[in-house]
Amino acid sequence: QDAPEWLGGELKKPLSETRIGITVLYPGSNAYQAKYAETAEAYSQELGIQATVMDPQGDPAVQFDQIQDMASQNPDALVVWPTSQNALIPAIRNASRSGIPVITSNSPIGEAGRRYIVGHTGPDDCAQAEQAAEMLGDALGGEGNIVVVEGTPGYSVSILRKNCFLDRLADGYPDVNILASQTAEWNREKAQTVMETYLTQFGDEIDGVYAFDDGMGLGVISALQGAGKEPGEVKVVTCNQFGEGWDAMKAGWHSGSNKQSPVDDAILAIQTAVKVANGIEVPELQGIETPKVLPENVDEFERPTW
Amino acid sequence: MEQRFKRLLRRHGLVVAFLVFLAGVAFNADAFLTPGNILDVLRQVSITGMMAVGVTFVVLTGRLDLSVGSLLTLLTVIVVDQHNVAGPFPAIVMTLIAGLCIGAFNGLLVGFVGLNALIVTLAMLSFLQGLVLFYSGGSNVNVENAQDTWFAVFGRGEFLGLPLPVILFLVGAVIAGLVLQFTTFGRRVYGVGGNETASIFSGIDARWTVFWTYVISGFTTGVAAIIMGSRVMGAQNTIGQGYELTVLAGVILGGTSLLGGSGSIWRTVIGISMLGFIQNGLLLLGFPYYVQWLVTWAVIIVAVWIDLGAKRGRIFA
Amino acid sequence: MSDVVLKVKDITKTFPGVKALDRVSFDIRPGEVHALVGENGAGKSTLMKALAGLHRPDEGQIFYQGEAIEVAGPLDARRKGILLIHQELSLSPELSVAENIYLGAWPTNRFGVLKKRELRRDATAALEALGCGFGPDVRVGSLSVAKQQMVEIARAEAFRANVVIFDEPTASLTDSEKDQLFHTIRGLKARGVGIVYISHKMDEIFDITDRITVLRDGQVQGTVDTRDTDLNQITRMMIGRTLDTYFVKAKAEFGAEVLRVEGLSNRPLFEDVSFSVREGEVLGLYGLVGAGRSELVETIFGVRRADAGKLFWKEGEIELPTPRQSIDMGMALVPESRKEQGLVLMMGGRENTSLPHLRLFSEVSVMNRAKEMAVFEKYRSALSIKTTGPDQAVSQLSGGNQQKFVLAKWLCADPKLIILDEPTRGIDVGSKSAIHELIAELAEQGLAVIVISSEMPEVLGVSHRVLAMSEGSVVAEFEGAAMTEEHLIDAVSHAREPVAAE
Amino acid sequence: MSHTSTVTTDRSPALAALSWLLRNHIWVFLALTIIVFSLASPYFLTLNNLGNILTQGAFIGILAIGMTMVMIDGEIDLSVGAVLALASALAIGLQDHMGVWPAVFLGLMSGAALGFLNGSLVALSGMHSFIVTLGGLIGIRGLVFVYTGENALMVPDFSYTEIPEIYLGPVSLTAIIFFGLALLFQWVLSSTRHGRETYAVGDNIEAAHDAGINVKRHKIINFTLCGTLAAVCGILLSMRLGTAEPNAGRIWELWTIIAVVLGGTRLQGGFGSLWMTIGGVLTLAVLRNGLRLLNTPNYVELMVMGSVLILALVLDKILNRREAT
Ligand SMILES: Nc1ncnc2c1ncn2[C@@H]1O[C@H](COP(=O)(O)OP(=O)(O)OP(=O)(O)O)[C@@H](O)[C@H]1O
Ligand SMILES: Nc1ncnc2c1ncn2[C@@H]1O[C@H](COP(=O)(O)OP(=O)(O)OP(=O)(O)O)[C@@H](O)[C@H]1O
Ligand SMILES: [Mg+2]
Ligand SMILES: [Mg+2]
Repeated sequence: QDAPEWLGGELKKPLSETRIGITVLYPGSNAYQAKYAETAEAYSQELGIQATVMDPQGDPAVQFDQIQDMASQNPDALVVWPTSQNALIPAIRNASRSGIPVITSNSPIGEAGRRYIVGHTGPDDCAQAEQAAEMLGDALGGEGNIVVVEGTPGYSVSILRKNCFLDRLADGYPDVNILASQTAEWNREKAQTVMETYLTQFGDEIDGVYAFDDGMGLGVISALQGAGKEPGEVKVVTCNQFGEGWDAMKAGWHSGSNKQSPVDDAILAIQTAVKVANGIEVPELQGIETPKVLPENVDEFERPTW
Repeated sequence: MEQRFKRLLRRHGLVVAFLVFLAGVAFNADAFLTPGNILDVLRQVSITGMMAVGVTFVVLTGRLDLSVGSLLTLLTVIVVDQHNVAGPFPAIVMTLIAGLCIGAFNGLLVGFVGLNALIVTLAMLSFLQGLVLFYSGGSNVNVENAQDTWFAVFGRGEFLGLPLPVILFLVGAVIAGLVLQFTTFGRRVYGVGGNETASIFSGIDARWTVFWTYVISGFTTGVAAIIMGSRVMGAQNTIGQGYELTVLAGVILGGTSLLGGSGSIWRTVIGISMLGFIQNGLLLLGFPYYVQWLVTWAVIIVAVWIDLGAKRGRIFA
Repeated sequence: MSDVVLKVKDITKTFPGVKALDRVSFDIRPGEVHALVGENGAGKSTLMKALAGLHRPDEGQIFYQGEAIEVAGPLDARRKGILLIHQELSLSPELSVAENIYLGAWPTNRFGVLKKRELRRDATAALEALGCGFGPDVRVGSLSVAKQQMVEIARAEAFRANVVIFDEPTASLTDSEKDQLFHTIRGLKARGVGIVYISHKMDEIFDITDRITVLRDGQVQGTVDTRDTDLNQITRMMIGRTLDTYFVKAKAEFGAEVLRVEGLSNRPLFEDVSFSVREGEVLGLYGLVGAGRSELVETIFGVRRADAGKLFWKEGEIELPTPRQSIDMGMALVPESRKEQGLVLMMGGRENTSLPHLRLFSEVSVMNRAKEMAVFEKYRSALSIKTTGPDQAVSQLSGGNQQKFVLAKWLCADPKLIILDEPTRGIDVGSKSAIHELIAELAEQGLAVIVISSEMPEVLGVSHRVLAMSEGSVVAEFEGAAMTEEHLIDAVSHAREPVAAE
Repeated sequence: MSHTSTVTTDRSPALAALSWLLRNHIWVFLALTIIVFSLASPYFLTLNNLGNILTQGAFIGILAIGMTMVMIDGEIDLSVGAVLALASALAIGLQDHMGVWPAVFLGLMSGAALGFLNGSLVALSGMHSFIVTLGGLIGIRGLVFVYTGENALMVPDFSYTEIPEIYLGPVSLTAIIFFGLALLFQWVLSSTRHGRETYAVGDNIEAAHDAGINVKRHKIINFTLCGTLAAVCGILLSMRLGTAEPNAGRIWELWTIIAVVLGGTRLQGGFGSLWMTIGGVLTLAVLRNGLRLLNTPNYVELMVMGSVLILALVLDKILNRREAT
């Protein structure tokens, strides 16, 4: 069988005999993860490899079991989108010790585990959060009061999107003041509830909102609409744009997000996994682009299908 | 005077505790007891409240329904998805029918087959979660023409200055309350919950009674899903996760006995509103979410204990 | 040994709203059987619970073997040698006989590990001393009621009790089991144990006791030697008047047949039962406990499903009904257990009364409260029920008043046939004769009545015709002059013999 | 409160065997699932995989031990998932300050303390344990977040994660601890005063009380045991993961209840044993592992778990009915 072009090397065995295990964060929880899982499955089929895509339902312990179960089937490579930065290190260590190459995708694992993986692919959550801080800071002209709507606390994505945002904001925009920060558990309806409460509490004081993802951002926009705000009156900035968020940006409700493609993310992960399965060297870190999407340049991007 | 106060406390200890809480928060947060905020809270609790109205029927017969959270997710996904496919009216009809059917299935297993309600509805929780993922393929669904569909009224509309979801919730609660207080069906529900065997000996078909309470619970969850879909104009596969516990906590907080036979809708309305006001009040006071959890814990224990102690006339068991 | 083993002095106990015991004094001598009698709610159980450490009296003293004692709790009482055998048996069905005998007082080493061998040995000894026919390892839940009671009595041996209190022990025993129990009681008595015996069955009281103390409204009316008194005196002390006729039989004027049963079976509970009952007739159903009478009437009523047989209602054959259909036809079943089958305890009298006839008390499914109230008031005065109001939870009422609400809920819809399953179990003599009068009255109004009873005088006294049941079959039918105790005993015991010989 | 059931008289061996199967049908169920999965997946019956199943099942298993005790008492504990998260957070978070073993000990104590709190609230207030521990489920998770400040805590020294890496053949230390604890508590249930009291209390609480058993103290002890075992589970989990996740153990209480009920312990109390619970735990672990090996999508797994649970209940119903008549 001919090696595909992107492989950059020889196939050690036919693609149809290549077995890869993939465990994705939580396809049930948002569109990005769902699209990622869907793409992973479709792309594996296209390549003709044997891939197992699994869902740990956000529970690191379950993901741990999944890695263990996959490792006991001796796959050629494992792709792990870790639910937790550090909790999976022992599992990955054990898989790696039994000779199975592991790559992580989308979210990185903690420092201590880096030596057990062959490579990492995916977007940089921290960079996205920093971008969000910049976009919001700029939209407010460097000063104003903002509120924050967080994801489910305790997961690495939430932690990165919080801390990197706060750091960047403190560094670059000292006059932006954070009025309050609450979790809405990645839930659009809860985001709406939290935002409604903010509006009651702070009223017109709020100049901007940062939501950890677009799903919650849409809940925030709903609340703004409910409170009779005009588009753009309150600046809403999120990470990781969804289709509806794109629409909202066109309509003027949304002031900044970033494009992150689950399709690119999944394909890159699988290509990398096939490479390591064939013993080909891969770079330690392969990023995917996450350009800022702003009302000015929103037309340059296609409407996301997720 | 003191006697009267004692009696008031005994019968309405819960309400008194609630008022004390409200006053406490209002003292510290000016925005709390404003009409706008109260309406906001009511709007927020209208979803869980609507579900709690149905679940109260189930709990009154001495059963449980833990599947309502997953069912809410499924039905919200259905209503939003079908709205895009078939339009709002068919979507609403389909959602309500789906809610009725799944309620009926629970009712069949618990009422007629006689399985343990906790486990059956736990199993349904898992099963329905799977069904949602199967139905949606894991992706989110959104109402496509969100700007110009009349479907938006359920979540966002107003009538006489009251938000429509609040009206739906209150009307649902009043109807349910009337049904429980004044109809033969209500009497059967209390009878079966109070003493199932004696009710059977009185010619009441406990199986059907239990069956219908689950159907009602499925139906109110359907209405809640319509409010949810309309409020959010979209649905995630996790949107109803954990709602079963909130709903149950509200029902219990209202003082409806898990053993069945005692409790009422208006108490459920109080219980679930209490949860809403607690969450809102703590948000307004700027407490982090985990403090909310700690307070919810404390409130559940204290309120239920006060209620129980007042009924018993003694603090300790 | 002093001549009084246990003595209570001026004990008072108040419950919210009720003075259950009012300066009660009372003593028990070693080797005597001391009866405690009184109306329902007189305070008998409360007094005994105070002795056994289940209630703490508000005032008063307890002297045990001459010393004033405090009974800290039930186990303390048991350890001291005071044992209460409850109205409702106090056993754990899933545990073994041996574990139940020593419930809560198991022999253990210092670390709480059971000394199983010792437990078994002691339990075996206690069982053998009583002559029980079962071993210490049997699961209690698998024993019959009488045998379960033996397990409780075995505690008297095990704890070397000096005082044993029986609270209505014969309520669910057969005659032969009762004889066995009396044998055991005499055995205990012979060993110098002081025994308190609570019962509403006067024949038992006069049969086995030495002295009688009468309680009324929480006060002692007096203590008399059994030899020196008679039924009339005791009744007068209990209820303030004498009861001249014990049993009133309805006039024998029968109308058309109301119910006929042919070949009804519900294996293995009963098999091939046939009988009929007419308007104005009282049909007695006699048998020993476990004969299957309750199951038979429950099957007729539709609470249980039959597996064969035909029912005829007013001469027309009908499908085996559901309880709903039975009620709508005009059948009423007063079940044997009022707390479990008869009443919704947290509801008031009004709601309990209308429960079986919701359709009659409603228009298009909406309850008509006025109608409910009218019926409630009617029966409250007709049956002179003592209750504070229509919504007082029936759980707060005494047993007799509860039973009256069970009757009310069935009478209020004018049934054609009323089945009464043990209507007087656990009911004091006064209320008992009221119920007997009621039965006669109902029959004279033209109802068909079926009465189940394990008390032979009662069944003979109220019925026009008696069916004897044994082991799930009707073994004989008696009418008129043939209705005698000898015949009945003969019928049920002959039927049992071959089984017993097996 | 009396139960009716057939008198146990001597029966033929075949009948006795049948009756044993009826009472222990979870083992038949387990055997069936094992057969199905070993036919369906070549990886299932490997020694390595069986070892994995035992280890994976052990976590729910350890929770299930405590839950069984509490459920025989006629109570329920919904807070075990949150308790285990707190114990694991303390066991890791405190290591910096006081070293590994003292931290682990304090983690254990936190479980005991919370169990004690749950038990005391149930016993003193007379509230249904469902309510008390439902509150705990929410509130104790709050404590976890108060302590961790949302972050997952990582062990300072990864050799901590090697502690449970002791194997007896394919059987890990975690699994050994589970079986050890299960045997220990089965012995407690069958041979100690406390164990027999557990049955007595769940079976007929009035009788137990009248017999002088201190029902309140007894229940507090069982809740404390349940909390402590949840902490054991949390500590083993922290050793397995090397981190303490604030979200660890979410909805595990449901899996635990499912395992215990699958085993056949009666929810109303009075009946059950750890043998049956082990069967339930293993069945659950086999199902989850087998479905993963078969590469079934997540939604199939969820639907199969739901269906199996209902099936098990229906089976239980049919079998028990047959036994009862
Ligand atoms: N735990 C309690 N709380 C409140 N009232 C009680 C309680 N126990 C008994 N009573 C009341 O005390 C009175 C005496 O009750 P007790 O049970 O001693 O009667 P009894 O003589 O045993 O009657 P019976 O023959 O029906 O068994 C009754 O009025 C009863 O309602
Ligand atoms: N030998 C026995 N062992 C165990 N349980 C028994 C036994 N005999 C009867 N029972 C149970 O006791 C209850 C009463 O028995 P049943 O209803 O058959 O008797 P009955 O003829 O109606 O007598 P009664 O109404 O006087 O109790 C039933 O629930 C039955 O299952
Ligand atoms: Mg009594
Ligand atoms: Mg009977």
